[in-house]
Amino acid sequence: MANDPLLKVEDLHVYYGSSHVLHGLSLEAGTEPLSLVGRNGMGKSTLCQAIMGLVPAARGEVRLGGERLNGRRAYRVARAGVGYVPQGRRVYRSLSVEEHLKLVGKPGGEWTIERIYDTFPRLAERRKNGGGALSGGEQQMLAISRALLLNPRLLVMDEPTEGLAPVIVDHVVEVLREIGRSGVGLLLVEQNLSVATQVSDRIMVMMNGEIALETDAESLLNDRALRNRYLGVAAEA
Amino acid sequence: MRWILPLAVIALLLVYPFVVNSFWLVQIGGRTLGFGTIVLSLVFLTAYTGMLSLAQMSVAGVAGYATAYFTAPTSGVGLLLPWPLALILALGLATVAGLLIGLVAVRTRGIYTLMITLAVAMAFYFLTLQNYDLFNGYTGFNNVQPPVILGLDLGANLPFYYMSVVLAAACYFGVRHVVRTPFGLALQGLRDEPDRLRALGYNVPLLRVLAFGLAGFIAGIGGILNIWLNASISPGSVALNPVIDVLMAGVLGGIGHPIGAYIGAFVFTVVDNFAIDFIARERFNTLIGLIFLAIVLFSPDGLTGLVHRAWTRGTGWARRNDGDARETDDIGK
Amino acid sequence: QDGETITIGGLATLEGPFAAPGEDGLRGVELAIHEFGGEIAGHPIEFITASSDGNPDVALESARRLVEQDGADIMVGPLSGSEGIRIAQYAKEQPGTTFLNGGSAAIETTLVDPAENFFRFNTEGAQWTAPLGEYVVNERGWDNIVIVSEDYSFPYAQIFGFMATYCEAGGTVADKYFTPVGNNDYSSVIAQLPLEAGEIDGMYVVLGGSDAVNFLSQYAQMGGQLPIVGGTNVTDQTVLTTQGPARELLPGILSSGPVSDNDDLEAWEEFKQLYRDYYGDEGLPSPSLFASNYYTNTKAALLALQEVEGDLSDNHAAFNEALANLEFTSPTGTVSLNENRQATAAIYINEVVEQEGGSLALEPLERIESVDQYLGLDRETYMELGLPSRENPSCPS
Amino acid sequence: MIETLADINWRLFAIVTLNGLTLASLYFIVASGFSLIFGLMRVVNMAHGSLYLLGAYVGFEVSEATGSWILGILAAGVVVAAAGAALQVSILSWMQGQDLRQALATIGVSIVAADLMLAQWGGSAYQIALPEAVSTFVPVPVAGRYAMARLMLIGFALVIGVALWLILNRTRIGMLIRAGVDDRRMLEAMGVNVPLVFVGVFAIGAGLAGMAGVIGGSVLSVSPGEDARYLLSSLIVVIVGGMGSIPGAAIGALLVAMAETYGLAYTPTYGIVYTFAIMVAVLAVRPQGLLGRAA
Amino acid sequence: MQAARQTTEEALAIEGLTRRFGALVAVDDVTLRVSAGERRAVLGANGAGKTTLFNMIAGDLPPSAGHIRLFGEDITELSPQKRVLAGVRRTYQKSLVFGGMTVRDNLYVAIRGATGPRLTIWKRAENQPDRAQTDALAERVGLTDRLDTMANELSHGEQRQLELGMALAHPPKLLLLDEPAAGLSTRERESLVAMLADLPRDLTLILIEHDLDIALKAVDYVSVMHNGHLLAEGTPAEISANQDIQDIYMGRHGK
Ligand SMILES: Nc1ncnc2c1ncn2[C@@H]1O[C@H](COP(=O)(O)OP(=O)(O)OP(=O)(O)O)[C@@H](O)[C@H]1O
Ligand SMILES: Nc1ncnc2c1ncn2[C@@H]1O[C@H](COP(=O)(O)OP(=O)(O)OP(=O)(O)O)[C@@H](O)[C@H]1O
Ligand SMILES: [Mg+2]
Ligand SMILES: [Mg+2]
Repeated sequence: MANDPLLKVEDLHVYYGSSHVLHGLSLEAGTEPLSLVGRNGMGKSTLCQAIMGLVPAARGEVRLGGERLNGRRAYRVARAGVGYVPQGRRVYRSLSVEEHLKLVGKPGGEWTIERIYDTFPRLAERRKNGGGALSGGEQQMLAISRALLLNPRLLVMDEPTEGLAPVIVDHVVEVLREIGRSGVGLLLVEQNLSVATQVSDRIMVMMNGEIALETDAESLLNDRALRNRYLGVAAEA
Repeated sequence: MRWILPLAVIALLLVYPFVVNSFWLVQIGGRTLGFGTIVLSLVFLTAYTGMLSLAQMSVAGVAGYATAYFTAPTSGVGLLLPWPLALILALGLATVAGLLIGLVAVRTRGIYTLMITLAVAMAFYFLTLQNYDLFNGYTGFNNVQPPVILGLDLGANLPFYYMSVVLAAACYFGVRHVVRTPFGLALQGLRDEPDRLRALGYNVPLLRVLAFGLAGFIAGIGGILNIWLNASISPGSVALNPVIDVLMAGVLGGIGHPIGAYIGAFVFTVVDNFAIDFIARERFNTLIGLIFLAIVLFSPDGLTGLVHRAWTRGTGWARRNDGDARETDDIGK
Repeated sequence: QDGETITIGGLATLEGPFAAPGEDGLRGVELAIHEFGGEIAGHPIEFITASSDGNPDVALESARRLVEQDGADIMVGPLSGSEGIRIAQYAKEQPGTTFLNGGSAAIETTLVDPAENFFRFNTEGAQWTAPLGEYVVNERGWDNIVIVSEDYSFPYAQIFGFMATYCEAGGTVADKYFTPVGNNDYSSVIAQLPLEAGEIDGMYVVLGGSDAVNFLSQYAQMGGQLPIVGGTNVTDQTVLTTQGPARELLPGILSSGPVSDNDDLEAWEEFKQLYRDYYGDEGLPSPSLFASNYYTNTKAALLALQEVEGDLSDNHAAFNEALANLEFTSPTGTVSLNENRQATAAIYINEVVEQEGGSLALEPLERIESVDQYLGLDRETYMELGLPSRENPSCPS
Repeated sequence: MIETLADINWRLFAIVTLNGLTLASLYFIVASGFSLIFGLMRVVNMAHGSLYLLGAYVGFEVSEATGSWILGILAAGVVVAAAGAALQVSILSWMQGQDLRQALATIGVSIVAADLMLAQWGGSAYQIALPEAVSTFVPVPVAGRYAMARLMLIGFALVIGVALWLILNRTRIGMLIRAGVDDRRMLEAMGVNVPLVFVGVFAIGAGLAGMAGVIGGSVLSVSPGEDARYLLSSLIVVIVGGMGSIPGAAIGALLVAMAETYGLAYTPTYGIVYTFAIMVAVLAVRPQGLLGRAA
Repeated sequence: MQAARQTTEEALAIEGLTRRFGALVAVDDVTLRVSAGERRAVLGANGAGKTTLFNMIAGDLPPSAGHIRLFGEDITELSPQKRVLAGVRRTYQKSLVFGGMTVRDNLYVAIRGATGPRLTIWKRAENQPDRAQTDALAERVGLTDRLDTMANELSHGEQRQLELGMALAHPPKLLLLDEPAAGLSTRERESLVAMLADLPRDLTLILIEHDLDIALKAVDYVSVMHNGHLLAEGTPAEISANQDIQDIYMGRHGK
């Protein structure tokens, strides 16, 4: 078991009704961060949700450190050590910031509520605000914090910097790099290439429900043709 | 191919009177059409505006009471008017009742609308029960007969049936038409995202109230058919049971499509009448409840959904997680 | 057995709070058919049933089902007042079927524009209470009472009958309290009632089922001790079979009605025996008013059928004729019909007593023979009284 | 003469007010369970009345058999909580988040339940014997004296209300529940066993209904048909007070019960219509109920 | 400088606009003028009050104090619907689309809302003369091949595109875009920039955007908010050069 990769996705197929969204996707990730990029509607969020057990997989497998995850309910996936930042924030509107953090926070872990407040001072200022009474960016910080407080083995983040001000983005990048160094796995879905490349060296490009390209940050940044091909050109309908 | 089914339905409706006895003609057929039209008003509201009104039976009751009040005064209560005027008044009052309920419910959504309209329905019930000047209290009105036009007695079985078919069809196609007009599309926008609709320049409360008014008009037609079928109306006609019956029929048939209203009304009427034959005479309500429960459990979109899925897929109806139910359904267990 | 089958359709309330009386009513029908061996003059009798929930629309639907779908020749039912009015109206649409009342006791059914083929061999709500008014004045010496009643037509009729003789005998009514149907907390009404006899001699309570239980126990809880007489429903089986402390409040209550559990009339003893033999533990300890009424009506039909040897030709002409002229001994004595095809029969003044074994029963105090539809008045005088309502009648002090 | 008249009126007013308060307490106890389930799980439990009725019958049987009212109410609470949990697990959990479908399913359940209870307990009225200790009167100013049993109701309501409020607003369970309502699946994704939490909530709400049944069956009585009555009163109380708010349910219960009792005392004919009129008036101004949070 | 710009017609004039949430002052006495045809960005850290400002301009939230004038007319008290008809159109930071309808119907409802008799009941949508406009609109936001998809089956980014399309349904006078690029992929961002450049010149645009590549390129002038205040105004170049703003907002990016 010791040699099993942290996250292993194999031949994953997901359907919404009759539309086939993930076409036998496979990937592996260890403790070094992995970024996933790709155009709108290519299936990135679907992959994240499938890992979390929030959409059912028709075929294929998701394993965490050798343990099979799919077929489990989401809370058991989370308890197995996966932290999830969903796209669109999904904070609880009737819980205050403080309650959000208390809800998931447990004493003794790497991430504590104090550390969250240090990392995002804005949240400390708004600790009594309800989740619905936060600005978009504040919600995003809260969604990230909520996942961090679980002290997971693997973090699945779906566009965590959407709606964040550039300074905060810089800050989040710092945090993510640190997480990467601390041995926690990271699967980062990003539209912001600069964030993706700063956080991880390994980058995968998703296209039409499959991994179309695996490359490193350097080549993606420097190879304009490559970028255009995978991220800029309209895919055939 | 697309035309086969509608043609078959029309043919069936036309020959139906000649193959069944008077009970199936009037009490099953006539009731399906009249009651189904009331259910249609509910389905229209729910499917296209996202507002679930339990007060549709009460609105139908307003039309029924008005018809009785103006065509069949009883023990000093009522005012005899020529029937065309009486009917116009009845439909007008039903529409107004719909609009008023819309006003009360205008700021609520979904399940909240359900509860509020249920309470409105009960208020109306108690009003009819306690008021003797307009509703003749507990006794209500008896002997409310349809008019005789040019020697044609609309109360006789056959004319009554065909009249019901024509009115029900008019309501059904009316709804199908309206939901594809700009007004109908706006209603659907209202169902999905009222804030966005407002930001596009629509008057959201007005739309809601208008939708209720239109539903009230439809329910009014159903209510008039219903009172002519029973020839009487009393608080019992607008009590909790009939109010819930409308919802049950809607759900049985499928609350997502107008045709579900009539399918539901038909199945509901048949089950209601014949359940007693399938089980000891004391426990038939258990059977009705279980059938209903089974439909809710296994087919969220009612019989229409069941048939539709069988039709399009040819495979099992137990396949879940598809179509619209996906978003809210519990996935992955 | 060569004759054509004759179908009897039984219509009663088999759902909701009145399911128990409804079931007992149908037992009455079954019992009568059983008594005749299930056939009349070679015609086997078939018995079919349908249910309503006390709502006239539903009663009509079920009646149509029995008549038009199942081909009932004879209908017995329904149970409650406004259903009865509706069914009598429906009878006019179905001249080929003969309708007998079940338990329903609304005045209008046989008074206002009665149907030719609708027969009621049981007495109605006003008849049931007419002797009681006189009784409390003469035997109890009351002359000033208050009335607590539910607010709908059946209680109106019961007050109507009661007051017809009560006021005549010199009594006055200080106040009437009507409580809406569906109310169960009577404390606000009770707060306005005297707790002990004084200026007010007693209270006439016209509530049914659990409402009666609620009222009586809440009145007792508040310390009320005014003597109580009840409408017929205050002492019907649903109340007498109440479980719990409220039972203790019932013995001693006076009421009146068409039956009395402990009547020693031979016909009643026989009926009780028949009922117990046939149903054993399945039935109630003693047949209810509804069993008795349904039984009486069914028995009338069967007797008339016997008379015409099952001849139902010509829209039941002979049969209906025989029914109209029928006079026979019902469990409560002789019954005959008047020109409205409404029964004239005996009424009992009853008192609730506790039996050995703890069950409650109605003990007859007095039996009043031949109470007719017009409550002993002549037709004109009676008709002048008008139909009962909240205000009608009134006899202020 | 005039003096005594004035006296009578004040006494009446005091008694009616007390009656209103005690009825409000009963309504509150029933509605708090409903509000809990609705407000927090978005399940409109149309079978709430059936749970009330079941509780009353169970309470009757147990207290009759053991002679102990306390045992009766405890048994009712436990049995009905179990029934509620079973309902959640076997039916509602399959359609979590689909509020309409759940409402419909519970309507189906209530129809079946009403029929089965009718088969078991028949149509007669049942009354549960209160302990001797409370079957007394206590002197009350102006009103004269008042039944202890009814005053006890107020105490019950207070205890239950405060306990619920504390649980919801001061404990982690309350937080879990509220979060689960906002976004159940995201709560699950945070590692919370949401189905279990929901079963627990449903059991508590149902248990409250069951105990309310015993209380209602002692102070008033129970018989078939009460299920619909208490379902309706719960609906109105919760609509008026605001969904999911315990103080809201208290205020709603007060308003509704007061309207009903004053209405019955002073204008009997339309008293019952007033409760609905209040509701409509409240909703016209505050659609989310008096203390409800905007939808 | 202010004076020079005031020669053109004033599209939007905000005076002392304030919004409190309890003790928190989310927008604090903001005074702002935008002339007709201008492209303006509103920048600021998370929670600075930008969305709240939009909410007040569009009428979704009543101000606690202050006035809003649109082309000289005071619209502070106007209902949101009336403001739409007066030419104000917005997108939401969180997409609000009609999930149960096709993309085409979504766009059509938007078109109707902007121009037409909104509640026609006699003729079906398919037979309405303005139905064809949906195609062009879909083309502009890159949803041409999604026209018959249900909106709730779109991915997050596609919903953002639809959100934009609905706001553009009929060339508004004042367009408020709240983070239009959020959730868009690189390519969609490029088309967004192109689309913004193509907007009719007489349209006034106010843009909230955290993607500075877009924000600073697409506008003439920038207002920066901080903790509810208006902190600074200037051309993109001036703002980029401002050290304070780099520190509190732009971070590494500004350098
Ligand atoms: N609920 C749904 N029902 C049907 N189809 C869906 C649903 N959700 C997503 N899809 C479709 O699945 C495909 C992949 O969607 P997904 O959300 O995974 O994309 P994505 O890569 O995350 O895009 P984005 O960058 O825009 O967030 C899209 O074509 C989308 O239209
Ligand atoms: N309903 C509310 N109740 C209380 N506080 C609120 C409410 N809405 C917003 N706020 C607060 O007001 C401040 C301004 O919010 P606003 O949404 O305008 O920020 P923003 O500038 O749009 O931020 P972002 O870039 O993160 O979207 C935030 O700090 C937020 O917490
Ligand atoms: Mg995505
Ligand atoms: Mg914002």
